[in-house]
Amino acid sequence: MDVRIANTKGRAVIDKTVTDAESAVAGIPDGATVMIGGFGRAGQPIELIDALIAQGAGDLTIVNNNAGNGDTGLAALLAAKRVRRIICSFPRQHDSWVFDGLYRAGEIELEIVPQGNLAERIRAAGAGIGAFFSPTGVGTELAADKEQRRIDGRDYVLEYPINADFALVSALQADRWGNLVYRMTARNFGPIMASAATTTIVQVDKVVPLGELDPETVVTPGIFVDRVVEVGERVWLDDGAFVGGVDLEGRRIEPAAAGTNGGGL
Amino acid sequence: MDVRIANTKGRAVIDKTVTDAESAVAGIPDGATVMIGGFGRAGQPIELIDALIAQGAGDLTIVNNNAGNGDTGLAALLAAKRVRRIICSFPRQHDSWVFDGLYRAGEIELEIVPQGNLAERIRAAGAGIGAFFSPTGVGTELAADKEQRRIDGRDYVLEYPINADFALVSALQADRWGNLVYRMTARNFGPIMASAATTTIVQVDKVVPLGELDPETVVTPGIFVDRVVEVGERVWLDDGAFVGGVDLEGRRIEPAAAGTNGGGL
Amino acid sequence: MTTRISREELAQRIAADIAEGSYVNLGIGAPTLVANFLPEDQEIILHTENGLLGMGRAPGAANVDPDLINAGKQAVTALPGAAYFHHADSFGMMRGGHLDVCVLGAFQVSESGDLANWSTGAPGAIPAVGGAMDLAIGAKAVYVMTDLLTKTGESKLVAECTYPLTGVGCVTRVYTDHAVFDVTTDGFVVREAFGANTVQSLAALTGLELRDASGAAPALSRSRRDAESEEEN
Amino acid sequence: MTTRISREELAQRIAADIAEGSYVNLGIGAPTLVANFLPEDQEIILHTENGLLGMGRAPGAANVDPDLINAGKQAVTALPGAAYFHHADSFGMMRGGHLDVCVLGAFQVSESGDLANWSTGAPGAIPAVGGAMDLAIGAKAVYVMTDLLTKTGESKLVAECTYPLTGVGCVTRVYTDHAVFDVTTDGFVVREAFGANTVQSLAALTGLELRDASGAAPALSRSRRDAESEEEN
Repeated sequence: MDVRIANTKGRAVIDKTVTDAESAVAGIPDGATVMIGGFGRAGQPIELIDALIAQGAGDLTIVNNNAGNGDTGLAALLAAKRVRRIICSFPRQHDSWVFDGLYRAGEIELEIVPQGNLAERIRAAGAGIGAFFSPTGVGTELAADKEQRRIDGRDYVLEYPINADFALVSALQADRWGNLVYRMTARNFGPIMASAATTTIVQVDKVVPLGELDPETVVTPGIFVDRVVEVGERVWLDDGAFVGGVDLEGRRIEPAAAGTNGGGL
Repeated sequence: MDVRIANTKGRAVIDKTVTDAESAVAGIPDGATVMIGGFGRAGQPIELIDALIAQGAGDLTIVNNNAGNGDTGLAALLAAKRVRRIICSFPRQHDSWVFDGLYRAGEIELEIVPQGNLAERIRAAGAGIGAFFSPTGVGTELAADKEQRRIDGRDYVLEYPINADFALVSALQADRWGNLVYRMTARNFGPIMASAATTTIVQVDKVVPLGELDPETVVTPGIFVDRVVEVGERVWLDDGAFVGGVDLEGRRIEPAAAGTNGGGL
Repeated sequence: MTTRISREELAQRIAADIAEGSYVNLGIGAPTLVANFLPEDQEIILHTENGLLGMGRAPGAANVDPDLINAGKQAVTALPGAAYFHHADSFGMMRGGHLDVCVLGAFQVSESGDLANWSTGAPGAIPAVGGAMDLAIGAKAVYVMTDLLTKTGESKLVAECTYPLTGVGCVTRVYTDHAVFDVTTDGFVVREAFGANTVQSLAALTGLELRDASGAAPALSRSRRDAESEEEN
Repeated sequence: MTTRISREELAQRIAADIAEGSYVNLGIGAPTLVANFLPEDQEIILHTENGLLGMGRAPGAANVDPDLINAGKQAVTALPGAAYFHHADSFGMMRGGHLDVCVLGAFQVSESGDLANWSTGAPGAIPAVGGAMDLAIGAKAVYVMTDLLTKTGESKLVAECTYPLTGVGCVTRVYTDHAVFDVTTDGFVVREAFGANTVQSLAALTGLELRDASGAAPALSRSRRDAESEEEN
């Protein structure tokens, strides 16, 4: 258990919260395999990645669906030359120029995994499955070297779990036991990555008192979480309510630019 | 798609609700494989099972964690001699006398599966996994005839999916799209069984208007659900709030018998 | 009479084939257009593989929510009745055969239903597959939406794919700007020819042996006829 | 001086070895008693494999909730900070090695850590395994709680299990009414002998070669010594 025990009123309580992102990413060594949550920008743990860049660990293997967007977050980690290898499904995007440059220069290794196999391999690691037969990729070059088997008339390839030393995840709220809830499609890889890493580090908008999260709606039970840091509310939320006023990258836009077309929900 | 389209105000809408349990179980044929949710009595879809007994289908293969409790629900289905074979992890309980009698009389076939392998095999069926290597059961008689493999220094046995023609599930609430939420540990096998059956039939305490279930907290998305029937509130609830006054079997107890020790939460 | 319909008309044509009550995934790019033509008076539930069932239309600029996007990483909305889930659950839904229809783009589709849509195999290109391979094998019906011909006039319907495969024998039907083709055990069957197109003209364009939906004798392309004549010599 | 401690004392002894902050699964039957001795001034989180982390004590009779039970199908409560999940997630948690400790009963434990606790193999018995095999291989530390001897005086610690196995090489430590044993690559090591028990007396009771925790030369049981002498002849 990588868990801090705090003394509260003479009682030893589990308290996984840490005071800042720097403390949250402490101890990640050179050469570590690090899962980073997020699908594109949604759910990307920007503050933790920034702290990881500042912390200095290099020669990393990164597991993420993509390979960075723009110049921030994962892209900034790549730009800092800290990543030796990336395992992902979709590196090439309109704003993946950092990765593109490194790849063409031969400065980063790439393992492409179909998105669903990526997700299931991460889940398998968390759930103690030794390997599984997937129908995805059969007959394609991405399965060329893989064991294949026909089961009940359908062809499958054998896929192995992807474990990590660390996972960096972004969620909406946590309690001190590390129970997590997410927001909308920012949930994406968070729950499965949290289960697949030896040490799972989570940034949240807000840490709430134990008992405030409804046990029926906890998405990631605290057993999968080791450290939690509160990084403050996303700019498009105000006290948990959506207030908008940002573009897709989360940058504030002028009300004038947003126009009057309310649209939406 | 086994889905009813209703016309509401000139608009064709998806409406998976049916009026009664009899309609819900219509069309289950002799010889079908039927998953039945529940762990012991918790989450057992009693009203659907009663309707299945009345409907008359026989020669069934049942998938359930247990093999019936007392004389109601699954036990009653067994007592009616409708079940040829049962796949479960734990048939023998203090109140499994119906199964015990049939088994000793050689009137029912039994396949014992370790509980976690049972759950994972059901999930695999729902998730399109052809087979998976599990560490559970290695070296035991329950894995005696199974393919074994050492992966990364650990031994595993190969386990295959369990599909069903029908699943009978109990949940707390549904909307007309079939989205489900459960209550406490009555959730147990519901979500995975719903995903693993060709036709999934659900009983709920209450059908709520579309949009009333929070999309963040839906446990079973409606895509896995074909028919929903409202059976009314469990006797230990009043308008969704726990009021107690029952024993573990859900039978009303006299306040005097319950005593004054409030205990609990 | 024209021989091609527009991309919007094609999207509309595909939308007309999607039954009410269906669960549908629309791939990135042109297939996204299909959403614009789904009937307003019906309920068809859209899945996006990054974790949402019940996806609605794009929001206005003032209501863009960076936490609510589709697989193409565009802002979307969620309908009443929506549900969120994580990636393993989302792709389990797909791989487990729970979606009724998915609509995908293509570089090539072969007579046996092989799909190539993720890589041209060009040297130096950065590979990126995303959910394409999972979608290709996942839905009950896999519809392809594409122009029949490349910009340089080559048929995207082929005897065998030369581009790297996305999935083997997975395509159900191909909607092109010239015609709609079903993939059958006997190869492509012309389900519907648009405008002036005929089974014969389509055979000529594709260089493939094509059948019409009535089951009449196949139309051979000139090249195929020539090849077969040569073989007989 | 007595040679046996009570079941409650044994439960207390086990509870003392569970570190604060641990995630723990207590098996059905005697292991459930351990919960009564977990320190009130610490947080230890109990898992029950039917879908709950953060399980609390039994409710009073007026507050029994049939929807809230443990793996033994007894009424329980949920603590603030609890979480519910379905069976595949619950056993993934276990199989994936996320639990720190589980405590199980046993019919037999072998020198190499094999566990037999689900079936006596008696003819006519109805087999029932439940989560026993998953628990046996799932937790980081697997503690067994048992009497050292059967009612007829046979040792439950054995060279090799004769009852059907639950798991192979899975047991970390055995807590008995006579002593606590660690399972090591050299067989059982006496970690702690209760009351008048000694490594020698325990070797005699079990018929096994036992080491003490200091690493001193193994104590041989009389039968084992005799057997080895005979072999030397």
